[in-house]
Amino acid sequence: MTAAKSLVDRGTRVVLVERTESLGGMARELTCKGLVECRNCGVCFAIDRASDVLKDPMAEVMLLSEVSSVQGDGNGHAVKIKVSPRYVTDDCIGCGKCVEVCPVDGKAIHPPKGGGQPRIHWIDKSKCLHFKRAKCDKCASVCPTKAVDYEDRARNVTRNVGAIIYATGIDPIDACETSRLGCGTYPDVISSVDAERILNQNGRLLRPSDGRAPKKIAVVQCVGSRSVKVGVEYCSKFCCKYATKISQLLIDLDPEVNLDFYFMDLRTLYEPQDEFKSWAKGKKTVKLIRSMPAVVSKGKDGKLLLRSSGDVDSEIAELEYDLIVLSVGMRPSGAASNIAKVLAIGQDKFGFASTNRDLEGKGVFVCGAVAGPMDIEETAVRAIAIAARVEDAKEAKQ
Amino acid sequence: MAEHMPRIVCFCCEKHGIDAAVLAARSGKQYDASVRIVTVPCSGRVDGIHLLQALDDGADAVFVVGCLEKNCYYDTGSIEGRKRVNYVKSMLSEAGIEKERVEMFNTASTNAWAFPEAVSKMVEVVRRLGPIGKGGEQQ
Amino acid sequence: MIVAKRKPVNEIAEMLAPFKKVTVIGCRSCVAICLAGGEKEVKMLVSTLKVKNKKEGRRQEFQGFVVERQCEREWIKEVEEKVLDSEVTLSMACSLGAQTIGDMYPEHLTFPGLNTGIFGVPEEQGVWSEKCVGCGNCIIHTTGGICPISRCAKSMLNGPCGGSADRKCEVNLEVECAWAAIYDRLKIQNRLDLIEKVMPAKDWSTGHSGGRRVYTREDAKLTPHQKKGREVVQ
Amino acid sequence: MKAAIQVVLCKCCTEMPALLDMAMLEKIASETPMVMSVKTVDAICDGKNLSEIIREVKEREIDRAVVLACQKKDISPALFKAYTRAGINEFMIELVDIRDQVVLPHQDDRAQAQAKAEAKLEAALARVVMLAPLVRSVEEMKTRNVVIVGAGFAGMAAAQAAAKTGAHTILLESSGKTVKAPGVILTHSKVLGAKGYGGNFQLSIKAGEKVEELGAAAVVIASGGGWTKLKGPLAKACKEAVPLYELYLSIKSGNQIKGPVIVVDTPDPAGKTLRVQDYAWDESLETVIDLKRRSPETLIYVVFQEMRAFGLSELAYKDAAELGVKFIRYDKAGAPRIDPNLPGVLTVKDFSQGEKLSIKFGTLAFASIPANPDNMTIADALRIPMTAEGGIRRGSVQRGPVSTPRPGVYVCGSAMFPKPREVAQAEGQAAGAMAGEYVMKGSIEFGGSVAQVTAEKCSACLTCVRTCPYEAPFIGTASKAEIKTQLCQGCGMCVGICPSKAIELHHYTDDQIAEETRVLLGGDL
Amino acid sequence: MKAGSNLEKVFGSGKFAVTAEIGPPQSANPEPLTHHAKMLKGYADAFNLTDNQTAVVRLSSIASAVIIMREGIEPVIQMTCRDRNRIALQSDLFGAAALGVKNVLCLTGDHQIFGNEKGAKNVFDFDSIVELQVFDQLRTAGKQVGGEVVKDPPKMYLGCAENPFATPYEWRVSRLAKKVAAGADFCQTQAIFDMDMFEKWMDELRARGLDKKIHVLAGVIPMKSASAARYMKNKVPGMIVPDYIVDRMKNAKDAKEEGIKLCVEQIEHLKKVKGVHGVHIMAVAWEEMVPRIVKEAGLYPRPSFD
Repeated sequence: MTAAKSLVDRGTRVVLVERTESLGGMARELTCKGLVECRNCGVCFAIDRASDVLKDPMAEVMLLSEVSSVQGDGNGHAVKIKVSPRYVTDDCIGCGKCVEVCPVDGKAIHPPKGGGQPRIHWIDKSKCLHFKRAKCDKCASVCPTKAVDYEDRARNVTRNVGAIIYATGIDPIDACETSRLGCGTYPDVISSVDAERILNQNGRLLRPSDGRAPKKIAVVQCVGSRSVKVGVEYCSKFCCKYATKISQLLIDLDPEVNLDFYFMDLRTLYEPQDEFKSWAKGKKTVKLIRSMPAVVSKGKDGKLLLRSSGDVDSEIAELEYDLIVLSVGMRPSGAASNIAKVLAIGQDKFGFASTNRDLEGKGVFVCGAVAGPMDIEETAVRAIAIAARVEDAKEAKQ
Repeated sequence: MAEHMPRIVCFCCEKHGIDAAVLAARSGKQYDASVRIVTVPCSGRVDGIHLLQALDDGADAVFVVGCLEKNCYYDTGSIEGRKRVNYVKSMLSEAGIEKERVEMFNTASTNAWAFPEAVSKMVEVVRRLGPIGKGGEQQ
Repeated sequence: MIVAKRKPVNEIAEMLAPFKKVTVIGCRSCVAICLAGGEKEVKMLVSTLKVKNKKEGRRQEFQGFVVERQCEREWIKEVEEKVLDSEVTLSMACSLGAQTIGDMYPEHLTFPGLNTGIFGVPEEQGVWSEKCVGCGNCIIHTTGGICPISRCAKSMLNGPCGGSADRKCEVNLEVECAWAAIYDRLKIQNRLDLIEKVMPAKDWSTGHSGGRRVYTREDAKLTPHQKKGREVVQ
Repeated sequence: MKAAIQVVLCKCCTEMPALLDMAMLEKIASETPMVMSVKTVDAICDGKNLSEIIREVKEREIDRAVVLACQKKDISPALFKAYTRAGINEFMIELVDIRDQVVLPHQDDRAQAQAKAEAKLEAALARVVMLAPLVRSVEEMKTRNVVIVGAGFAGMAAAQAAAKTGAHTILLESSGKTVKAPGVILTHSKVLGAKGYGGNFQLSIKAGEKVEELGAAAVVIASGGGWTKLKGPLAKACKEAVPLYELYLSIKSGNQIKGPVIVVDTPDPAGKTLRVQDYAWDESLETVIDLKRRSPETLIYVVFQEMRAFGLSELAYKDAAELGVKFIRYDKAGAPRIDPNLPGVLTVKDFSQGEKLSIKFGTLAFASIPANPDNMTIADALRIPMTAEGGIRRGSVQRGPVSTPRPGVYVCGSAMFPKPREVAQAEGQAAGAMAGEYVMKGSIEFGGSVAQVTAEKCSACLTCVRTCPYEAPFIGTASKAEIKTQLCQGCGMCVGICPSKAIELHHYTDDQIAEETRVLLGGDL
Repeated sequence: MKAGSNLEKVFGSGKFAVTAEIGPPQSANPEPLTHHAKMLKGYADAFNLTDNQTAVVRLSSIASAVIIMREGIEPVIQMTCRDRNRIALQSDLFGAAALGVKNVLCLTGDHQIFGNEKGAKNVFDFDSIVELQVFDQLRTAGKQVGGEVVKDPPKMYLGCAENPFATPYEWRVSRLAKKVAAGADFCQTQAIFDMDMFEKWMDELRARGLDKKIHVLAGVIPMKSASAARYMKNKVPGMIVPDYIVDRMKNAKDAKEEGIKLCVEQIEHLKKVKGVHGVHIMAVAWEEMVPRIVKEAGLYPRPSFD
């Protein structure tokens, strides 16, 4: 996205192909971590880029789309793209009335994910009753702007491009994959991504089980990351940064909250390591515990028990919490896709994509966290750099 | 006496402030219609005089919305903005007027709930305090 | 420069309460620079008073403006009409300004809107510190260019008192002991020999103790023959 | 006051007519004095509607317009172009975001929405009358120079990237090292001072012995970390201690390293005296592994508070451990010390085991990267802010991840905060590219909605000078404040704080804001 | 009884009181004090000890008081606000009371510019009226100005001075009224030569019923010479000496005799003025004349109360 933006800024036409219904990638799910002071999470930067690109006439954005095939020779690629219907026109004002009335459980019509751009809803055909016998049209009938269009059809388009930037980004590790720490078993054990999503939506983090405001929260680092078991031996790099900032946000939102922060190493990315520590020291309600919790079990009156070995002397401690947030790492996404194969993009044992000089010479670039763990800011930086390289490649050809 | 219809003015910065308000709107968030937005290039442009004049012109409450501190498009604008608001607060409380009637909020462009929440906070304040000088006008 | 501070709004409001028509005059010199009585502060105060009146259902008419230097008659003269077109004038200048107006229009009420504080130096934006009390008999050539009369709580002349602990003044631990500062300064200037010099009693008659002071420059004064109109009578 | 106003209502978003009584709005508009034309169009962004609008402008000699539509970002630039072509200054168009400020957020409250919409319209009408045409000026850049300060990984990458955009790069390196990079390279050189602004800086630089002036359109700060400057108790106690970087180089050049080797995160573990930015673990691990591989028998200890092995260097952490590198964690309480009476021995309390260790060592290296002391001069010269740790502070992320608050000045790599080599490189490329593009625009645009001083009112109190983040105000020859328009970004901070109300921000004057507010609150037009 | 001083008793008894002034020496030598004390004993009800009068450094009034008390006569100590701040004034009041002093005269004090320490930094933390207030609070409520309450408050008979001849005249009575309100029990006036003007003042005083609230001691000064008369006429601010008096002194063959005569006449006159409860004789540097004046004015012997 940033790559696209800085390309169009230089007057290059760009085709942006996005698998999902909106732009923003992982960042859509993330919340701004600031209440008064900016905490440099960079989410706003990502989303703003998204809307910039959408508004830019030089950029053609294809949502719910996938590259079906690529034919490439030395000086260009013909890219076939399958654009699936969204069944909602641009008239959508995102009021969400349709979602309210949708009878399907789990809903068939959805708003864009988190802060995704554009703010237009979409219909999941596989679930929507309209396309089944029911011929339901509740959403269409409530829509104030008549934006629902069941006649929308899938299209196949082909674009000839000089270069392809492969930036399929990352997926969070499903915390329950490890089924450790009661994830999946207890509703009040959530992943950091869930926490971000909830906070992003309504600025409050409540207990999923009873919707009450938690008074005692545990934030647990490195769930997934740095563990051979999950096959994620590497450090996902940004989790510490975001988790610390989320913790700070939670305290800002409700200074009463007691928050325990479990970690192995404090890896606040490219920030003084002491910053968070001294912040925590300053807050009576915050405790930093250097320990990797082992088990979560059910406590009395809906509380959760978290067992861990205390940091210094490794005696076992069991503490009660209303809510437990598991700070999950990430995985490269779609590096294994056949497009990647077609483009001969290499990948390492974790699935991080990689290119090389002559591949870039052919106009194939890899960008963003799919190439290796990085936070939004670094992604942006690299994107700008990549964009510059793409430019050279272009000029080189002419 | 019929319930008082609040009158609230918001001085909103042209950057993240407005973006947040727009995002809120486009995420289907609804908020009290009593709030009227005056756009300023930066919350640092806001002058205490504006806030006080607004109260004098009939506003029951005034609030300023700017970028998050340290992420202000103009680098330090929203920090300045907050200082101005705080000074006005101090003057008001010296004068025996509820300082809650003036507030500063910061937000990022991606924060859909911040603006509506700010509005509801201010509306709540006005509902609690009522207009400035009940019956004061019809003297 | 002269540094002043606005009186609390309620105090001002009290002063003005009995009057229906009020003129608020600021000054564009010292008090503007020390953010106490410039055009901005005048407007802020007037608006605040209006809002207060609205709250309390009081009716008052305000006009607010600034003059270049309130301590000089000529500048006041220019706004004479506006001044007299009110029951009371609130001076948002140092008390010199307030008194000048008062002297010019003895029958007209002039109240102070500011508390005049110190001969201050702007240390940084928003911070002014006292560095002179106008004793009329400067000795800083002997104290490394730092004035102990204004900066020492006891105006001591012969070095720090026994209360000075790690360079701080016993009266206010935030404040650096003037004599600690003087010591350092003399050291860099290698004039430490001065700290041995016994300072004699200071002649305070040149200061306020000597009664109200009037400084004159005979060569600058106008002779009666040069004076015009009312000046002659004064 | 003479004015000929056109009011345009856009109903491209179907919800506006659905909720609001457009007729009523039209009525209000048309009944307002000086309103010459009221048009409701299907879509202002639509070409043919545009031509209609413009026709009216021409016919009725319109000189200003109120447009009720959506957010400026969403409106096609065509509209403004068209208006400008029709002779209406861009600053004479008052845009009202009815859609996002009234229609969308008040869907369920038709009456209130209508009232608010009307208030908005009236306020806009009140405001548009007070607007004044403003011009933007253009100034040619005198050079295409991108001056890059520092020829480290970041600096060289920046030079490469900038050069590729066609800019002319000048690389300033404080040391005498040989640098391979495009453009001019000046070793033993640094920035002393700077005049001017993004697009046309006049740098005074020290190259070798002589001081010279140097024109620069953009500056990239890549000063890196202060590798060589090590302070703090440990460094004091052990004169032979080296920064990690030097250890790294001497290993690479195959020198014998005297074991045992200890790598400590910082020379000031208690964190009292020195403001270390942070610790370059990626490098440290790489280095110790390299060393261990070369001479497996050397004992190596890594002494740290936080093992910040980011991303894939986590694997290096494991490898090192497997290769037998000893990792010892401490906390501030048990911070490592060297007793001056027995040099060559470091005592530290192992945090996890809780036992006190005394380790003999032959070589002591520090993984910390102190902030580069040169940053001070650079920041002073270019008047840009710094971090508490003494790095160069990046501006709002909104302006890009490698931009300083000052347009035309970019920063990358460890100048901000210690970065691993390749991150620094990427930042360098980004900064270089952005600087390059900026320079290749060839000119800077300024003016428009900027601040202006009314000299008679100014008390020359310097408040604006001190408050402005862009150094735009200065005390001019008349001993009154003046605004350097090229530097003014139009934020209006100086206006809001001026104690003498001597500064006005064009397009957002106090009167305009006050009037808009008054009418919004129901005051009559 | 507020302090139980002799002076207070005299006033209480309704008799016409007499006080005289003793100037402490400009040295550490107590001799002149004892000398005067012996000489004047029995000729006045109490003796004023000036407090560095006209800012000339003299032996302290409290010390002087103690010295003359040894001779068995009662002092009225003067306390000016020029040299002492509220801490010193209150502490000295404690001290004086502890030493047995029962009368104190509260004064603002002459400016140091008139004395022999022109370079001094003056204090003027209080003025005389504030001083009266504070001392009155102390003796009645035992309350210090700072709020502190003391267990054994000083019992003092509080006096003040007033000059009927200073401008603006309209203010003089109001000032006395203020002093009464502040707690003054007796008042010593500036030396009186212009009887008419004094009586005008007294009329106004009575009109306001102040004569019932405060004991006025009219001040008199025996003059040694015509030049002294002229000096007081012209040099001493706020003192009015009518010409006929100056002439009378000038034309007298024996000026000294004339001075005494004049003084006695004045006292005789003042005795008749309604509301005047006594005289205060200021025989500056001429103390030896006091007995004679008192005798000739028919005020001898002085009443005693034991």
